[in-house]
Amino acid sequence: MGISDVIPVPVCIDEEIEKWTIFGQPVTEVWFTTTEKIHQIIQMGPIKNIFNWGRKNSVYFLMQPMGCCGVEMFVFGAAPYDSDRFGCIPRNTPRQTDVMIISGYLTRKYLPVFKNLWENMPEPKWCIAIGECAISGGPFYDSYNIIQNTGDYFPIDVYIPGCPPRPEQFLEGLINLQEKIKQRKDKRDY
Amino acid sequence: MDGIIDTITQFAAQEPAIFALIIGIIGAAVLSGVVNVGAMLVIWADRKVMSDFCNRFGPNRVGGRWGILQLGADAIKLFTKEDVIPAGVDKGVYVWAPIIASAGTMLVAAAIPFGALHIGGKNYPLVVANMDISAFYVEAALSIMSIAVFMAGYSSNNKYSILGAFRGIARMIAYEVPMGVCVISVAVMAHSLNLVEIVESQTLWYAFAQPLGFVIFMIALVTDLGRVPFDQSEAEEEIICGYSTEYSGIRWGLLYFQEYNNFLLGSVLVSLLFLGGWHGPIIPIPLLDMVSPLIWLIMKVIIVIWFIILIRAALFRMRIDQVTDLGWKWMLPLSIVNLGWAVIVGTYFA
Amino acid sequence: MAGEPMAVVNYIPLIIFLIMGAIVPIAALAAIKVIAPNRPSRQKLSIYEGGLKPIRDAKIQYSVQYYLFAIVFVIFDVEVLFLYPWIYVYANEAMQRFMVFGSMNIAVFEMLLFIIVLLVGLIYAIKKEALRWV
Amino acid sequence: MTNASEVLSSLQSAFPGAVTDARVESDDRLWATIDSKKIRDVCKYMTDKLGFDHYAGSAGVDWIARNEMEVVEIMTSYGAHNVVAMLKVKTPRDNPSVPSLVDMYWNANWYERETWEMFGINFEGHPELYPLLLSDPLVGVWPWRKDFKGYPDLTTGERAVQITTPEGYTEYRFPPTPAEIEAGTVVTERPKYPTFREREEAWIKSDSEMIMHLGPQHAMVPGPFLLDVLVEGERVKKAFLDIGYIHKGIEKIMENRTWLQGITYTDRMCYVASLSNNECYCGAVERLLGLEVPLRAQYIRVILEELSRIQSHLIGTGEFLTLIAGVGFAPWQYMIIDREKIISLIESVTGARLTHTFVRFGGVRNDLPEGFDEQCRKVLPYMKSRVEEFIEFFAQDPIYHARMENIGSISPETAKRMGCAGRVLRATGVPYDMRKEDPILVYPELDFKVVTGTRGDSADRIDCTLREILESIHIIEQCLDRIPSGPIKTEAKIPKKVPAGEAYYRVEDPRGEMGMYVISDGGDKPYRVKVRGPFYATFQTLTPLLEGVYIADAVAIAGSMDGCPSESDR
Repeated sequence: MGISDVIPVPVCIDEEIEKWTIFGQPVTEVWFTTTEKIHQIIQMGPIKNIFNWGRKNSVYFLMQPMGCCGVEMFVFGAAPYDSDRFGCIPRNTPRQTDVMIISGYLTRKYLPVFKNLWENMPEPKWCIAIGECAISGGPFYDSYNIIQNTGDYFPIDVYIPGCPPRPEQFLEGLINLQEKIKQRKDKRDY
Repeated sequence: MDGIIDTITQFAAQEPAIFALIIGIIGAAVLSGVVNVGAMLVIWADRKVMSDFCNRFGPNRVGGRWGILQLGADAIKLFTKEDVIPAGVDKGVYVWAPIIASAGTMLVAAAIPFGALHIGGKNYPLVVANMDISAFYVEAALSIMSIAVFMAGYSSNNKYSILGAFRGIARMIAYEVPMGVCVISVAVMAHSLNLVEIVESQTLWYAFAQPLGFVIFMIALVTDLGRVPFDQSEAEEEIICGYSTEYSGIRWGLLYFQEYNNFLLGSVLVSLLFLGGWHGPIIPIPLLDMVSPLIWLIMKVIIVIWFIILIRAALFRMRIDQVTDLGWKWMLPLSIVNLGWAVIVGTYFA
Repeated sequence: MAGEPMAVVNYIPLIIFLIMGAIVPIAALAAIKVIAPNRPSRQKLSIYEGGLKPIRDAKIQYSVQYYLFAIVFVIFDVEVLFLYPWIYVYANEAMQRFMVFGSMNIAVFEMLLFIIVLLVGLIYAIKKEALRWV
Repeated sequence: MTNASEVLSSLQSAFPGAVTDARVESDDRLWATIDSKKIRDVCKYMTDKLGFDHYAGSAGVDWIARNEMEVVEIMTSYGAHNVVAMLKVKTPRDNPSVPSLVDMYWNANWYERETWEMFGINFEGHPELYPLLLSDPLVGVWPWRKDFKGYPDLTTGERAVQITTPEGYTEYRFPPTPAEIEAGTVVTERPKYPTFREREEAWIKSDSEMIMHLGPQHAMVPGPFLLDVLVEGERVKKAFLDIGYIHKGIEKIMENRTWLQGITYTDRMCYVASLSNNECYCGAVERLLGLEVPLRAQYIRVILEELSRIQSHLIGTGEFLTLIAGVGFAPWQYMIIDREKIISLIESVTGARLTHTFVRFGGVRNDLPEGFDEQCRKVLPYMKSRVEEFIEFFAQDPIYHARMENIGSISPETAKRMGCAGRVLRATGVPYDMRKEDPILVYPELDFKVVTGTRGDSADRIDCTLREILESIHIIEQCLDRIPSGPIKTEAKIPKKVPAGEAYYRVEDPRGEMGMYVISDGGDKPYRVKVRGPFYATFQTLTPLLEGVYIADAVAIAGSMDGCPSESDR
């Protein structure tokens, strides 16, 4: 039931607690139904908006340049087109990021690495595909080494066309993602 | 006003135990609020002032004047982030690290006088546990964070974190000793280790009385906090995020938050020890005379924070062996020279 | 100046602060157990190292050099420890009667000796490359 | 100063039977076919006697019509003379094999490994013939051969099958393409070789050593590549480099595009310096077509290339600063702001920020807008003052000196032996600059000096970069004064089909010496385009440099080389 995740007690105490029963049902049962109930309350509305306002305004993207759009991603995070204004700063480890930006060519050798990074990210996570190469292989549609349909491997939320798109379009994509998080249209019911 | 003070002092004299308990509980509640909000303001200042140095706007689209609500957004996001504990991690130590970090900083907050109230010509220090060795205690408690850093790094079974943990320990122990010697040389001049008495005895600020000690203490403090010239333990480029690579969500938030807690308390400590605490040229500022010492202290703390953030925007990061060399081969002998200077000046002038 | 030794009662606030310091993170971690979504998967719990499978695990045997650092640190931290009580002793009026070399206080002289001996130790450690990070 | 005909005559006298159908294209281009048994002696003779000490690369060509394969070795020299000798070695097509030159030229290693994995030409005597750019399942299909059945492959994406390993990492298997199955050429016997991971693990000797991935996802260089460091404590004992994470197969794709479409692909090779890539490709094709570029177009090309050199140096140095100083470092942001000024200048002419496709065969696409001249004269002095400020800032910073001086320093001899060019070589003191060695466009008429360093360490590389920006500003000012009016494209009509022939054209790319070897068989598509990437050579010299340094220094050295993995992977 995860007591040892919160209070640093050895894991055996965790199993011990799971054997107890409260009001006749086992503790894990009670615990999961209550969290389920709380999740439904959260889904209803006002609390959900607050959560999404928080998630919307502090989106951290993974520092991962993969092509021409990667170099534009530097500029998007740096001085003139400042993504920090929207609370969006680059982080280096996927554990602390919210959005994964596919910023360039996705090749056969890089696909497993990319999938590992995507899986390592904690749950409320989104994906932006920037540039033609990320959306559909772009000018390399017939290359033997490029993955054309990134959409089948990663649930991409925002597509930013352009080769490479201007940093202003990066910001527009970011605002679209924020709108999407705000209206809870990302179909992953966070 | 005087009646209340007399009753309090009289009550404290009769039952010291209950008085200490009440002060402890009220202090814990107030201080955990004040210190945490202060640390959040320091995080916001770090991002905002940093982007000011870099000629760009900081977070300002989030809401509130100058992007104040950015921290609310960060906090909410971190709270609603999934809690991932990777496999192969030493779970007890992994979970214990943020708890020790925050407990350590709260212990420091207990003994630091956060300013004073000027009532009827006398300054009453705002401190919860007014120990007479509080300088020594605070300097020791500040280094609990290095234990938390090592626990976080070593337990998360990740090559980057292990390197970050070793580097964090090497960095902190290299500057523990010079920091201690600087505190002693301040205490030698003030003839006492109690922070309140140190502040009271600072007619001439110790930053001017012993400039070398002030410089060494600032460098040691910046190292203790892990700010840029000395942030090897989380050097983005070499070892990704150092000791907090495997931490995610609110667990990483706590570690990151305690680092800024230490930053705030460290800068308060510097302004108490070296910049004359709550003494200012015009003690009873005409309008708000009761709170004027507090305002002087807050101004000094803001200046120290601004300076440490400037360091982050302006200096390169040193290599870990240069940090340890600087610590052992330069800081330690110089701080002992400063101790000699404090002893000589202390006997003839103080 | 030195004041009477502090009553033990003054340590109660410290314990309360310690408990408060421990409660805040535990409350935060308990809160996310309820609020945050939870979809563990084997891939998510795998160790992150640049995206690839790490070569052998990270529990390596660290080198002896770190041990040298720890020992030197302990020596000099104990030296600092001896300095703390010395502060109250050296400035005491009672010490004025023991004057050595004209105006120097006997306590100051003894501490000078103590520090010089340790400085020699430090220089020895530096020269023998004990303090060179591996 | 020897020229091509002297070299040819001395070669023919020394090796009577070996040199066949030799051709002296111009004063500094020599084409010759060498008998495969004699190639090693010819190369040794040229290096010792004739001063060809720079092995600039080798290219594989598949002549399917003549049922033979060809390896073209490009031999040049560091300043002794500027003759480029293209020595061709022919082998039959069924099991092609060519003697390897790795023991004579250290930097031949990567070129030969790449030619092997792409064409299947076996190099006898090559110690470690392992794949470089391709992932393991692709080795053995020899993708760059003309009869490679799996191309054009529009189904790479659909065929991936995901496999989750027990530890929770995902891998992908790509079953063969339908074209390969019904053509019956599914490759069954694959060459056996230890994978990259096994080769590394063999190096771990004791328990206190570990191999750390400064992995594909790392904020070191703008593009993924795998730098594994064998680390004990904090010291790097050995470094392993694995590239190919963004290998797009541009050279194969360009064989499937018309000549004009090929220009867009040269932009995406090294996306930070796309104008000099365009220039290199269009220059080679102009040599094939025998076109003469009008003077005004030459001046426009030089101006824009120098502007793109400035912005490439700025982002190279700026990004390097984040490696040794943290992301919030102020000078890094100032460099990006200054770069934006330069990029808006280029954009006012070409319309794009990074991928310009502005150069055309025989001229440029459009003329300079009216206000360009005044805008340039306003921005350039500002840039000059800013760059001088940066140089002074780096010179006076003690931490910078402690972190950068004699870190990753290379002596001129090892630099020449390792075959690197560009700023890395110039930082060691060797004045080897394509604009002086192989002058193209209007560079002979402009006066500028080659910026060289003294110690060849990381501090010198960054110092050379910044001083080169000042040189480029000086060049642009001269061009702005001298630019004549007149046509910007040749009147001659550019034919769709380029006459048969081959050309090798060299350009000073911001990262080093870039060469394009273009072969045309008279069709409307290039028969073969070989790109001799500048950073490909410098990347190879990275691993020996990192032995015995701290991890922080390994990052600083890799950053100070200002790399572009997209151009080394192509």
